[in-house]
Amino acid sequence: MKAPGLLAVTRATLAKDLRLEWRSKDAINSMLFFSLLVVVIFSFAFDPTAEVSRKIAGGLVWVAMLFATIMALNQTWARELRNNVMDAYRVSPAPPNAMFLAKTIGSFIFVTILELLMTPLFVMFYNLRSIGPVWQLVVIALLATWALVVNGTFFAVISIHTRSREIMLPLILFPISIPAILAMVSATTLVLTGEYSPLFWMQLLAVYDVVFTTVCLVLFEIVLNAE
Amino acid sequence: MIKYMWAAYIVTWVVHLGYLGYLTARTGRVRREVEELKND
Amino acid sequence: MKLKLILFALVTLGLLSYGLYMALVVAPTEATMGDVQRIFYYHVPSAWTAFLCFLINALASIWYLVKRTERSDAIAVSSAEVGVVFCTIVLLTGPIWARPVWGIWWTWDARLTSTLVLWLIYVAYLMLRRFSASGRAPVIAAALAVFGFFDVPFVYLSIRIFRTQHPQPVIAGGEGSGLDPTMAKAFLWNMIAFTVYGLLVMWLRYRLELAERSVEEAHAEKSMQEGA
Amino acid sequence: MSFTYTPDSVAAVTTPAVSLFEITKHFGRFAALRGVSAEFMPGKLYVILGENGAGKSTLLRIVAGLLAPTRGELRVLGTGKLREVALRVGYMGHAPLLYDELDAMENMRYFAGLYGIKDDALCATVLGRVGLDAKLRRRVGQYSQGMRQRTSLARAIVHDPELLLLDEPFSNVDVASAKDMAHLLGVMRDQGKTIFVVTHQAPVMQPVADECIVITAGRLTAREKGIPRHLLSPYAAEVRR
Repeated sequence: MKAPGLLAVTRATLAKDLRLEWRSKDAINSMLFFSLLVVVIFSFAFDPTAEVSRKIAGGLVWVAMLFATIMALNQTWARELRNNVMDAYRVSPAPPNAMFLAKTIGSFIFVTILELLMTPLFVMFYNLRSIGPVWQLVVIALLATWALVVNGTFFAVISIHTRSREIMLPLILFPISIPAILAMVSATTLVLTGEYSPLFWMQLLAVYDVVFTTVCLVLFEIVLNAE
Repeated sequence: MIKYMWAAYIVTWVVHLGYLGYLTARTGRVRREVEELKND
Repeated sequence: MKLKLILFALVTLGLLSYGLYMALVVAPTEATMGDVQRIFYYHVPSAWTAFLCFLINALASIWYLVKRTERSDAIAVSSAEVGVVFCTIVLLTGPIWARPVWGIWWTWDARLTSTLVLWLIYVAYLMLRRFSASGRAPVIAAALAVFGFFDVPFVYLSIRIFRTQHPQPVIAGGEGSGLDPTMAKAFLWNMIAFTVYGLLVMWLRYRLELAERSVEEAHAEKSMQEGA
Repeated sequence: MSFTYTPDSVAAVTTPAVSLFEITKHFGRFAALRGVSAEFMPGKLYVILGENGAGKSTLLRIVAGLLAPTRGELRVLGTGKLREVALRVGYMGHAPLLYDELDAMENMRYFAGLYGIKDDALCATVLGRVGLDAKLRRRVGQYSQGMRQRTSLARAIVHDPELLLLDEPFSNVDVASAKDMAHLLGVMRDQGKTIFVVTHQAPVMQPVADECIVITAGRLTAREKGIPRHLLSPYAAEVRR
């Protein structure tokens, strides 16, 4: 018998998380309903024309996703807190980073599903038609979603044992994520309006993803066992 | 125009003195607790 | 220790007074901005000291994660708190200068915004410390500090580029334009004075932190002796 | 005269399974443990007794590697690096450490995977050992407390650990289940495992206990062979009848 590998545990933990979510549907339901509310309320608040909505949609979409991500993260980690299940993981020889990767990939999947479901709604409510190429939007979405969930997962672990943890998560996540948010919003707006090339922002997001994924993987074990 | 200058200088020192006051209060509290610990 | 502290404080007081004298009396009035420009003698050294504090915090945090010494964590707390104080001053004096010169309180200028973001990160850092159990706080706060450290280049770069796509107020006379030698001297003295003052406050805060921790320790020991 | 050859088996018997040296743990202004030093030989079943808040669970969590001591050193299975021996240690917490939304077999499969075990038959066997039916498809959240604790025990022993740490395994468990579990622990001890049980229900453990350790206000205050009569009563009150 020997300690299991990173990939095996990542796969098992991811499968377990997806199964748990499939059974309860807590995370995806709350995210979906929340985003729906944002779409509707903002559309009342701005009453946008096609021209205006191109300019504001980038910000709108990503603010909605940011909050939805926070909800998803709080839900998935609440499950690990119930019955102290995390202790069972921590005493095992399984690599801590496997848990990190599984949680990040899991949240990535949830947020991506949400984006797929919300896109038609945004297009409908805001009369959106992109002037720039749509494939760029897809790349931006993938990079941006990873940027949100990778730091989000890490900070969820940080905030999980603090008092009033559900508030603590956005409090520490938002300031650190400001460059990523700026990048995703600008890139999306640039593609929608077709004014400039979004290439710089896409590169920034890519570098941001690489740097912070590395930092997370280096520090996760320390944070998980910070007692 | 000069009132902006004075405002900036005063604000700076108000914040600094405020922080020093906060530190003093906290130091006082620690001192008292050390005394209490010694007395029991 | 006591004597050293008093000496340190007196030297700092002297430097600050001299800096003030240089800034208000010796330095000539700037041609385009007038007396408002004198805000820079406080604004810029404060910014420098804040960044110095944050740098110390980042280094102390990394040191803590590697060596796990109590003292490096105490340095991290002290530098973060003092850094936030100085950063607050930067954020207050900045708009006070901007209002008469640019005609607006705030603009999403790269430097201003980066400073604001840095302030937000470190306020979050202090809140995180306050809201977590004492056993965990040092580690998770250190981790957050490392994130902040890596975040700074992204913040600066992204805001710089973001800014170029947005309308800008016309900036009359940048800070560095044709700096008079007396002005430079006033700058330098205030730079030194505030750095020394920053170090003094950090030292005071550090001593306070250690004292508080030893009190906590003493309480724990005592709770045990009395024990159930 | 000197020994030139020491067989491994002899060395294994003479090395303590757990040794504690001046273990101290503070939580802020509260000290949960203060200077606990002790050695525990392998192949025995130890029962840890003490009042609520005396530091029993804290001690167990430290040995399991979940908490770092404020001061002091410990060696578990011959090493101070607890992660290296994680594969050989089993831990059952105060809470069940199970996913409520999964059934027993799914839980077992996942947690066995964390120890590198991919063997459904083994998971089913272990569930059988604690008296559960592996074919039961009910989710753990709907189990009775007794069944839940049995599942939790199964989770802790799925990788056949040499050292087993149990924190209140019988809390809110019916007497029959508790007796079954205690018996199983006795069998495991006879197979050479080292077992620590933190409990309030000393009588349940009495038939199988080798030694008992009493922790009072963060200190190790007594260590006895078996469980003497006077230690049975003060903690016996909570046993359900």
